[in-house]
Amino acid sequence: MAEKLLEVKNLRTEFKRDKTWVTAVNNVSFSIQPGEILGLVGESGCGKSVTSLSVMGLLARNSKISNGEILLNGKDLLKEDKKGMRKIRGREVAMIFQEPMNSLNPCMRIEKQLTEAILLHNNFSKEEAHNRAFEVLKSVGIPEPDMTLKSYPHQLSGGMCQRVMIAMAMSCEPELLIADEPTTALDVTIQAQILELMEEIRAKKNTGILMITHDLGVVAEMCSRVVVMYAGRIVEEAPVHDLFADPKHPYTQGLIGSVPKLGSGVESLPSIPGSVPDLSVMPKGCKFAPRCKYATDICHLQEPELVSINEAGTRKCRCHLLNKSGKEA
Amino acid sequence: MADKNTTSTINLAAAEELPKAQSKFKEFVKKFMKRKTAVISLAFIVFIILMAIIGPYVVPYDPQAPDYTAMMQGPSAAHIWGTNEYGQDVFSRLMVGTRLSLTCALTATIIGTALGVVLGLIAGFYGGIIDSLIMRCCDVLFAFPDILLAIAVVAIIGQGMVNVMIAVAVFTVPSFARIIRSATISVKQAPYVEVARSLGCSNMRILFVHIFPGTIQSMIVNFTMRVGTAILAASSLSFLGFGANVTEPDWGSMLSTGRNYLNTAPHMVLFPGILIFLTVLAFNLLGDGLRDTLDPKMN
Amino acid sequence: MSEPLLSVKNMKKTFQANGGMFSKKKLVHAVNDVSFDIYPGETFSLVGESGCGKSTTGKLIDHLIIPDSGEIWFEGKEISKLTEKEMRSLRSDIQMVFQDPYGSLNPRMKVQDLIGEPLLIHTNMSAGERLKKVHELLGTVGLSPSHGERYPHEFSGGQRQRIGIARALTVQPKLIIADEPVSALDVSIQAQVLNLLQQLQKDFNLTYLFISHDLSVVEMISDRIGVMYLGTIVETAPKKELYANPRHPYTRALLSAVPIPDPDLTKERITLKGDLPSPSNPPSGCLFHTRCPHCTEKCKTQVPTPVEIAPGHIVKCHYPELTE
Amino acid sequence: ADENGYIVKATNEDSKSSDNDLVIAIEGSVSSMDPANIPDTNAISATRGVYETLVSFDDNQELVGKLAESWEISDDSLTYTFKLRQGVKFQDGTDFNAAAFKANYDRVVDKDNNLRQRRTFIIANADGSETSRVESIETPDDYTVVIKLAKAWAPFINRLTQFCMISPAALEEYGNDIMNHPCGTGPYVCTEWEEGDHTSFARNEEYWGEKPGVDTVTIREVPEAGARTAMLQTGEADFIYPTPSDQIEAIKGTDDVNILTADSNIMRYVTLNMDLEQLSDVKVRQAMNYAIDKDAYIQLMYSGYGKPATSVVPSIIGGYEEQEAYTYDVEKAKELMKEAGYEDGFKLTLWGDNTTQEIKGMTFISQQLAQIGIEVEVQPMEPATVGDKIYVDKDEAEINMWYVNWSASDFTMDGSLRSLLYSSMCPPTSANTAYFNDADFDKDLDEGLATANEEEQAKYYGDAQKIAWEACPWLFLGNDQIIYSTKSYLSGVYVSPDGAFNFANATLAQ
Amino acid sequence: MGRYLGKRLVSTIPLLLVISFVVFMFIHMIPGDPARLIAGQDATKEDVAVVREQLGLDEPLLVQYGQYMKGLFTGDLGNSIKNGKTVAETIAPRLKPTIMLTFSSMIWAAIIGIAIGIIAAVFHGRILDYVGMVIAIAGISVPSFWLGLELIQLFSVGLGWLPTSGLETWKSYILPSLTMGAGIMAVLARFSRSSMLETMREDYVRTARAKGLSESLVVMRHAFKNSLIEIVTVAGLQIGGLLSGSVMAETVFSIPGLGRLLVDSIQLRDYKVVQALLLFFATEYILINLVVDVLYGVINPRVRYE
Ligand SMILES: Nc1ncnc2c1ncn2[C@@H]1O[C@H](COP(=O)(O)OP(=O)(O)OP(=O)(O)O)[C@@H](O)[C@H]1O
Ligand SMILES: Nc1ncnc2c1ncn2[C@@H]1O[C@H](COP(=O)(O)OP(=O)(O)OP(=O)(O)O)[C@@H](O)[C@H]1O
Ligand SMILES: [Mg+2]
Ligand SMILES: [Mg+2]
Repeated sequence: MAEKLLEVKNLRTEFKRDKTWVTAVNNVSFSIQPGEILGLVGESGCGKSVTSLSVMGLLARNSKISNGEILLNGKDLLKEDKKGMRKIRGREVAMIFQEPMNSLNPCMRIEKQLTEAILLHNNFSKEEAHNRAFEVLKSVGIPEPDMTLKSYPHQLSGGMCQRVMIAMAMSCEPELLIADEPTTALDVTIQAQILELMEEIRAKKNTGILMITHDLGVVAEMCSRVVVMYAGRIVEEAPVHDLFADPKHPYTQGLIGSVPKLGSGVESLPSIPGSVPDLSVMPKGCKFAPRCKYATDICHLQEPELVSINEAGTRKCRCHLLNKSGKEA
Repeated sequence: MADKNTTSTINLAAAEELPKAQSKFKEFVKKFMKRKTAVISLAFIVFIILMAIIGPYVVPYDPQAPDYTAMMQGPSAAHIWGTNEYGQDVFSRLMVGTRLSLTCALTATIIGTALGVVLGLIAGFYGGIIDSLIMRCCDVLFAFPDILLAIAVVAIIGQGMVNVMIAVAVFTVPSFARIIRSATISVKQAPYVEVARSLGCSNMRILFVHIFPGTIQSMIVNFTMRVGTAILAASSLSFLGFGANVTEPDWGSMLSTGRNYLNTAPHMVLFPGILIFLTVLAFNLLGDGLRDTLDPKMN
Repeated sequence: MSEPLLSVKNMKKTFQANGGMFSKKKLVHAVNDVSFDIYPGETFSLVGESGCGKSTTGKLIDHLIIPDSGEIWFEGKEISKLTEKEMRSLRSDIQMVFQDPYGSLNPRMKVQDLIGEPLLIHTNMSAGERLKKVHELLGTVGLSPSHGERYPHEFSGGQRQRIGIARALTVQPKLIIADEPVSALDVSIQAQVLNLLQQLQKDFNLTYLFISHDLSVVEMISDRIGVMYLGTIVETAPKKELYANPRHPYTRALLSAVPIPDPDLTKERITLKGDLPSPSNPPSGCLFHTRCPHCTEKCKTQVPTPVEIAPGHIVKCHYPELTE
Repeated sequence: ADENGYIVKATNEDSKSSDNDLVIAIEGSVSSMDPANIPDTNAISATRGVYETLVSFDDNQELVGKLAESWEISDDSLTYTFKLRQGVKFQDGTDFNAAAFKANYDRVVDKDNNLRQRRTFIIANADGSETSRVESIETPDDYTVVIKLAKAWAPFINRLTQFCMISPAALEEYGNDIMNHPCGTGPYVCTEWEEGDHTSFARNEEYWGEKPGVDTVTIREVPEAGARTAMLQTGEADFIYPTPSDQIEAIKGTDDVNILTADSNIMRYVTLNMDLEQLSDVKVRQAMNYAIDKDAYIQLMYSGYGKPATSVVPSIIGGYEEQEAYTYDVEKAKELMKEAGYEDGFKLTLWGDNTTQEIKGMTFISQQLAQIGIEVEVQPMEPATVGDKIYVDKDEAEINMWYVNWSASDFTMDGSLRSLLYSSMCPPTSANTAYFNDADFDKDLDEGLATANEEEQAKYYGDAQKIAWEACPWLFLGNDQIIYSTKSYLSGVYVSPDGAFNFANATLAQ
Repeated sequence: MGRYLGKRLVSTIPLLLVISFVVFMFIHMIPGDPARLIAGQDATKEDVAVVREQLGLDEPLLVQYGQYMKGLFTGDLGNSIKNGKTVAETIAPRLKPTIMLTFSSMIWAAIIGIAIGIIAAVFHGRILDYVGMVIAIAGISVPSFWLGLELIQLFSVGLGWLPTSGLETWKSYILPSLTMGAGIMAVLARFSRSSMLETMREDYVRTARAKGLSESLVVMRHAFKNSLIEIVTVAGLQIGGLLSGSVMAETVFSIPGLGRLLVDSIQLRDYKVVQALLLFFATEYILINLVVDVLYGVINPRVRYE
């Protein structure tokens, strides 16, 4: 295995709500190698975005990272001061967001928004920055970069905006790209284009990508490894083939089961009953226990650990049932 | 391990624990209580309203009784906020004046609000020509500086409390119409209004059951702020000589009369000024607090 | 086959879109010559990408907006030109479930009032009878009567969508227009709601017009499917036929673009060039020609007419025989 | 105030002005610079910088010649002969002479010119026709003017103190736009007139008389009393007028400021509608007069700078005679009320202007009358509105009481009383809002008017005053004093009893 | 753009016509007889009748309106009844002080108000936020004449730094503009704060941060520019209110401006002047709103382009 590009260790992020701190991300650890696409999946509110924002240092003011390390090329980002973080953001780690239309400043021409970061992180003249902007736009498959540079975001379609966002993220050639649901707001045909583009970039620049999504289809197509989150915790981690072929955690099983598969011809779907618990009223034991059809007493009482379940250590799972019997549920 | 529950694919959520059922009002109160400034403001306003009700029965002096032996005395043990040019007790007058000032401001704002809300709702809901008509009328009213509008109203119908009230109400209308209109338009676009139409609700039902409650928030918030404006407007009118100025005390006229004694008896301006300031402040802070409490984004 | 419950014929709708401050207003051709039939008891789905006019079609049928031209026949009656008043009595037959479970419930009303509202409008039931019915319905959609006392914000998305469905069911409609009822929901919840919809269809013999952009969801729930592109239906076919033998290049591209949650399955993907053209400035000829991999000169100039290439399989393409 | 009128005398008498420019801050505005079209006393004051009259009042209210060196009135009070001062030039260099007088007269009486002063010479009749008071004006030589009246009219000479001489050449050139190009014979040249802000003058170096000591004069319009006071304190103004008595305390601290008073011709009173049933009884009206503490009134309203009324006219009016005071006596008042059968009192409304000061006065009246059971509702109104309500036909009259004041700018008894108490002057004709109707009183006024003989006049007018005083058509309140303040280094500026200020002889100590 | 402006300007004409009619009727409905006011208390009925005729007030109202409109189109606004000056002559010298005052107070209020708003938003929930908002709300809560008088006491009489009245130097503008602007400053501060808070939550602000921009650049370049769109609209609405503020400031600081002229003219029932002034204010209001709309379009590309 190559050395790790990003390593998140025991990350714990909390929010202040009504004067009490609630934990949105708890004891999350994972790593990404250069050129790897790691999928982070889970239902809405499970802490995917908070994890990524923790890495970027862009958390809201009512939050704190109370534990853990975030190592980027071995450097702990949590120890960086504001200025240091600003140098890293955009230059070493870049991020693209779910809503491409809202993520671009509506009052600023694309050119300005693009060159802003380029000028900030490089010693470029305006001319050079413009050329660079032109180049990156071209590289993300925008047919008429000149026109686009002069446009305002609202004059572009969602797909175009997302390309611009990607161009912006790639403009300083970061080593790590965090994509927080980059295609959720887009149509399938456009999604296909964008996913293709990201794969291309990864292949060409050997960029590590953290791909956050709740679409298992996207994960299956893009990622090499997957981390499944539930209620702020990682419940399972596995190489993508293993995960889909043989999900271990009951939640992962439920998740995969409840997605309708094109061409499968099924008339009805198995589903997970109930819904994700609220952060402030978390169940005591295993967070999934109330929805789990296999839950036993211990599940309701004690939270299981995330443990390796295969020799190579590539698979991890957080479930009592597995721990006890040593085999799958 | 065996499945415990494999029978039904429709899995009923009935058993699921929801957070404790809470009436919206209780929740609102709970949230509101967290805003200290707003709570203090509310307490102050309640105190002022209380004074308006019981003031005349509890104040130390008859606010109307002149005492020519004690004219324009500074604050003392006998007269804690001093006396005015007739030797009347400033404190008593201010407390009793609460009634007139507050009634005036509140009534004016209520009338203005009621009219403005109805106009705003109609304009926003029906749109088109009705909207244009109402909004152009409001523009005409807007185009006249409000104090001048008030002067004109007072000039037409004469001077006195009621007329000041009408005057202030008149210039409350257009701003409310505008605010409620835009609130109506935004609520009108809410999917649940479309749902209501699809369910077959009549226009009236949609307007009053579905849209109107959605505008109440901006109504309440603006109401509290406008009350402050109304208090100030009434005192400004006094200053220009168009006030409620009758023998009964009210804050505005006390303040504007007091200005003539700024040098010799500053307390005559200071205390009404501070009281007006605090009351307007309280209403504005209350408005702010309400807005923040009612704004889902702020939580 | 029996008489269609709903029949839409050549329906058209344009909107005035606001132009810029200093420029002219524009016309948006949201729905452009759409025709289809829905038979009792079936689920007819409309799929297509964002902005292609699916919701507009639904709203036109629900008489929330009035078509510029074309006809809408419901149970043998032309309803597109009815006034709002005349339509009101028909509203108990056609109900709608909306995409946004958050926005479509009035946040200031209790759940029981929300669900009971159609009863209040369409029936003369007493308050007690209404409440009874509401409790019954809450049970039907998997909620408990005690939930009726609460406000929408106390519910999760899936539960809210159930409330919306319960409300649509109150007056025992014949047709339910479900406009993307699950797209705002998480996958695990989405499955719950889809299952519920299917169960209800069986139990109450409902007819659905199901609107979605998700081909895999549509596949699961529908009997027949119409694929929309830029305001028109480019292909209509029974479900199996459509997925097995898609004839329109757009349908094929759409199908191939859907990511499959199976890393072992590698499939040939047809990536379309470019974006959806603006409906305010639709292309000439075949609307799809700007993105079509098989575009010819004819496509650029001539509007294709729908052809029925198999029973119930209608394609709007000059070259329906072409395969990849 | 001491006998010289000082309320506060500057302790620092040697202070010096830093410049030779006089700044006067006044309350109202100089709303006109056309002396024939004057709406108020400020305009009178300002125009007197530029213009002069044939005769004028000196600071002791004695008539003295100005542009007339001498004059004679015939025994029948019909012919007035003026000898004009020679060698006087208008500011445009043209001569002042009898022709100039005639030209000014012709201008004023010309209906098309639409001038306020026209009423001095022309009487409008009920049928729409007009009568001229002047029968003829003759100019036997360049410096003699002979005016013949159609009918004897005692106030005529007094009225001439308002009739300013404008250069006929300038009138020829500018017509009624003369207000923007003032040109008279006075000690100053008007350099700028910006109504609502300031009016500026420079010394007229060609002035025929003693030239003013200051280089320029600026009259600033500062409506807020506090601001005026502040200007005086900071030295931005050298003279402020009026100084509300409330401000005296504030100014006292400044060591180089004099605060002065002068008697005024202002009569403060409340008219009582004698047609009203409750007020028709003289006992009630007297009771009301007894119920008011006039000293407290003066104290409250004018900080003591005034006098309780001692007649229906201020003492400064020609022919004034002191009457027996209605000394404050609540018991007596109650007694009278009882006699009149109004032991339990009644309700009345009191109208008045809506200024702070007027409201204060009205409030006072209502407080006082409450003592004898009369409940008075104070109704302040805009002056224009009051006018509308007052000037209505007799049977529509709603007036009960009106808090008002009056000053006869010509200082004559007739000017003071006729329009207010003469029986035919009831609204809407004029301002007899008490609806006072006494034939003897009317007769006295008429006789007094018909003679220019002072002794005879004194007899008639004394009688008239007595009648009115005893009948109590008004609540007689008081005569306030004019208060103004100056820097101690300023001399020669004073306010005359009619409220006009005079700065012709201003000097600033350097 | 030109077309848009043209259209907007043309569409204001009917509005102004309506306003002129409303104003005319309104003014003449107010009780009070200018002829009586001019003639004086002691004038006889006949004297008053003469004055009334001279003023043309004896004609039926509609005839008077006709004459007024005729005059309006020929540029003759009539004469003031006070001293016979033409209305234009009466108003002209008053324009500058009011406009200067309006602008100076608008400018300081905008700069300070927006600055406070931004600071408060940036330091949301911290002490600076509270301080800023207390200043702002205080600004709305103080009666402006009171503020003016207290300012005079402090800065003119007490400290002797600034003149009490008049408009000779730039110094004399300070106190009146402070008085006039306080309310607007407050409104703008509060509004920019809430608007900034809103934009700061927007996704594109997060994007800007993700680029590594410094906080000040994020705030000024990204958040503020977008907030400005709304702020401009609110600021435009405030100008209408400024004129009533000007009445107060003009009275307290003895400034010969339009506000005071209007109050005086109403009191004197100087119809022609009042009509002209109200029409002027209405036009000004409409034009300012037009400018605001155009500005809005210029700042907001979403409105400018399709
Ligand atoms: N600023 C914040 N203040 C309080 N709680 C927050 C804040 N941001 C996020 N949270 C909470 O943290 C939890 C995780 O949120 P997060 O945004 O990471 O979810 P997610 O997995 O990205 O969901 P989605 O798929 O909807 O984007 C949620 O319960 C959310 O309510
Ligand atoms: N009221 C309206 N005014 C103007 N244009 C409209 C209006 N409603 C819809 N449109 C336009 O009509 C087109 C079709 O809209 P519609 O909502 O039917 O699309 P849709 O297929 O439902 O898309 P989505 O999947 O995003 O819901 C879009 O371009 C939209 O912008
Ligand atoms: Mg997220
Ligand atoms: Mg839709």
